Amino acid sequence: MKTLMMTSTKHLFLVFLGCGALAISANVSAQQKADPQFEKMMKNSFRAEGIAGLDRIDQDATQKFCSDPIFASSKAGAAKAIEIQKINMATIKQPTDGKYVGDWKSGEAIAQSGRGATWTDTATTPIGGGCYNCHEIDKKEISYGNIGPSLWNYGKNRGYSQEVMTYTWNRINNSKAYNACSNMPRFAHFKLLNEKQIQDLMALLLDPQSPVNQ
Amino acid sequence: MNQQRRALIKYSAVFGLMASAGLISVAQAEEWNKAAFEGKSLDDVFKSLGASSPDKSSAVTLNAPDIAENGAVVPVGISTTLKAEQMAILVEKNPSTLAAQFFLPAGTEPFVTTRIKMGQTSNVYALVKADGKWSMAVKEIKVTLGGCGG
Amino acid sequence: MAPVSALLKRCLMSSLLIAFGQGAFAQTAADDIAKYREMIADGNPSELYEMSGEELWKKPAGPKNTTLEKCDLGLGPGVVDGAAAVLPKYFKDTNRVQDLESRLMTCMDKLQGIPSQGIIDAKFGAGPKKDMDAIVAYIVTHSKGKKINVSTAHPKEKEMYAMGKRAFFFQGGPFDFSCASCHGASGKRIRLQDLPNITTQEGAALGWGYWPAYRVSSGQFWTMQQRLNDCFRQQRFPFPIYGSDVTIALSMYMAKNANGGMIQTPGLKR
Amino acid sequence: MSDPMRVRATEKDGIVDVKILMKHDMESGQRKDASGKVIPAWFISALNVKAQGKDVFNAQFGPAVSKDPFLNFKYKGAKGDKLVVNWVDTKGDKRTDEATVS
Repeated sequence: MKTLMMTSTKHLFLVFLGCGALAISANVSAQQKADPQFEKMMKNSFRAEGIAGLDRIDQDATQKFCSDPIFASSKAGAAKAIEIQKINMATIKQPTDGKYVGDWKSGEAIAQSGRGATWTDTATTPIGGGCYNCHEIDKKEISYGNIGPSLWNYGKNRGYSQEVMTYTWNRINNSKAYNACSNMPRFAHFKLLNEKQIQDLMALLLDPQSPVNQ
Repeated sequence: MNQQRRALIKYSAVFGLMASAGLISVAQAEEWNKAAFEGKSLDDVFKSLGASSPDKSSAVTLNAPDIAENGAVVPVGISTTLKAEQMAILVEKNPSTLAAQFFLPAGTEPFVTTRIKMGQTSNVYALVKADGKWSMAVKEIKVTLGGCGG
Repeated sequence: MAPVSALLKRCLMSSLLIAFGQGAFAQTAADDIAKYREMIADGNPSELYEMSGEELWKKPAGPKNTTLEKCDLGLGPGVVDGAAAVLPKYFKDTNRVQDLESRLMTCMDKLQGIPSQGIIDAKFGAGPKKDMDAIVAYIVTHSKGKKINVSTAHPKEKEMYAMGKRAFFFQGGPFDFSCASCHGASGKRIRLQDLPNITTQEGAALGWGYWPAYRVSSGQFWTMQQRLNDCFRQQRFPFPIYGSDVTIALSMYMAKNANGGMIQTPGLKR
Repeated sequence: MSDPMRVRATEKDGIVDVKILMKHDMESGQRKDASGKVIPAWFISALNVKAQGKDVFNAQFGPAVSKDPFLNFKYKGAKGDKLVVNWVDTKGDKRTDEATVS
């Protein structure tokens, strides 16, 4: 397992697809049906406040699929997951200036901030990546969450190849391209982070000078 | 009377009020150390307390956590085997260094616990005055970021 | 979760744990945090709210100038002891399942003539919600040490539980978050804060049993309605209306899952 | 008028353990409101505790004492001692509460 981890992300990705393909064959359960009573409850229970409009509870295909964990974890769900991942993969744009790695210092600040996009924020409140909420990144920050894997020595362990660059870029832009129900927000898809900010986060993980890779 | 009035005028309005309300005796109000609370560094506060350079002493115990889950509430306690008449809590990196000071009349145990705010990770000092001499204990308390940060 | 992602997760997690000893490092911090929590546990400012809540409960108020002492919180008119341990609950007079706050609004309306809308619209910690906070602190203090014992025997209670479960997994907003994103697995943290797994009895009891609570980060006493409100804010959802069905349904889901656990309210939280 | 304090005092082996919770925002003067304006400092600055009419404890606070302040101290005393706790804040607001040692 350790070796698998250390080799390359491409291998991981292949294992991934392999498992997915196996799962397509059987199809037993189906996605939960729309429940008018539940929908009525949701509609009547919320109101718009500031930048948080009611459209935020209109689900897209990915959210609908992942709101039904029983189906999502079934064999039939696995086939649907591949479909969802394809939809999300198609949204990813590679950097317009061809640059994958920006400034790790700004990246660290973005990773630290969990702010933005709530009804107490404004449209101009900078949105943070909130990365430390879920990931260990620079070991110097002891207050980190564990919903996601540790990213300490991210580049040092994986190397700095274009393959790793592209995979990481994609994963930050839209994590659901690889794991339909990843807990990680789709930072580019919902315009939470812009291209420059993602380049800076990339630097935190993949600049050999970044404290993460020491 | 006249003398007392003059003395009152010197105090801030607040302490004049306190004294005139009879809540806190004039003698105590006189002790309130505005300069100490406005001190921006350890040296400022040491000077204002008349504690030029307190010695570190194992007789003074600073009871506080190594990590505070939130800087808004950091529990800090001081206890000592010395016959303490006065105690103070100082936070090196706070905007105002002195957080609180306590006066312990004879018969009061040399022990106090309170809760303070810390803007960031900092050294915290527990100062104890006994037999006219100041001693201290120091400890770093880490203040962590928490929650979702939003 | 799809088997693919489960595999990936397992690979990543276990290899990282082995390779970098992340677990041990986090453990030290967790122990220190535990010491911090122990130190602040003595002297919970919720007591200050509870004191004024008791006064408000017994003081005539509203257009009808009546006290709340005849309020039926589920165990009969005027019974406060243990009432919070059986809520949410179906009430015949209103023909709906109610949590503590929505039930108190009913009592204030019926007994005192105070219309609920003013309470619903008030800001948290201000005006009539400030009084509500204090009254809630008083009520929940009188369930401390009681076993959580919520019923789903009535069809409306059962239905509320099912809707709460569905709402718990409902993803939305620009972050794709549901309640389950943070509270659907065991052993997880955000920063250094442990996240109770609400889908298990143990986790649900840790969540439901310790709220309402005084939050040291905001220096405020928060009712469960406010706790849920801020969860939805952090989820980047729109604003859940005070006492709305989604809040009661989620409470029902948590409380029922927590059955058998201990009420420890009012809690003291970061 | 300010809210009452919570004063708990219990005697054991001749030592009275006193715990006091005060309701006060303890504004530090460092915080800003939603519009970016600094909220002026406003905090309890002094506290006095008397037992049977005699001083047993005096505290002076700066703005760094936490919201809803908590104090714990001990003095040599007895069950039935009457405690009087006074505080005053930087606006001159004050509060007095009493408790009996149990």
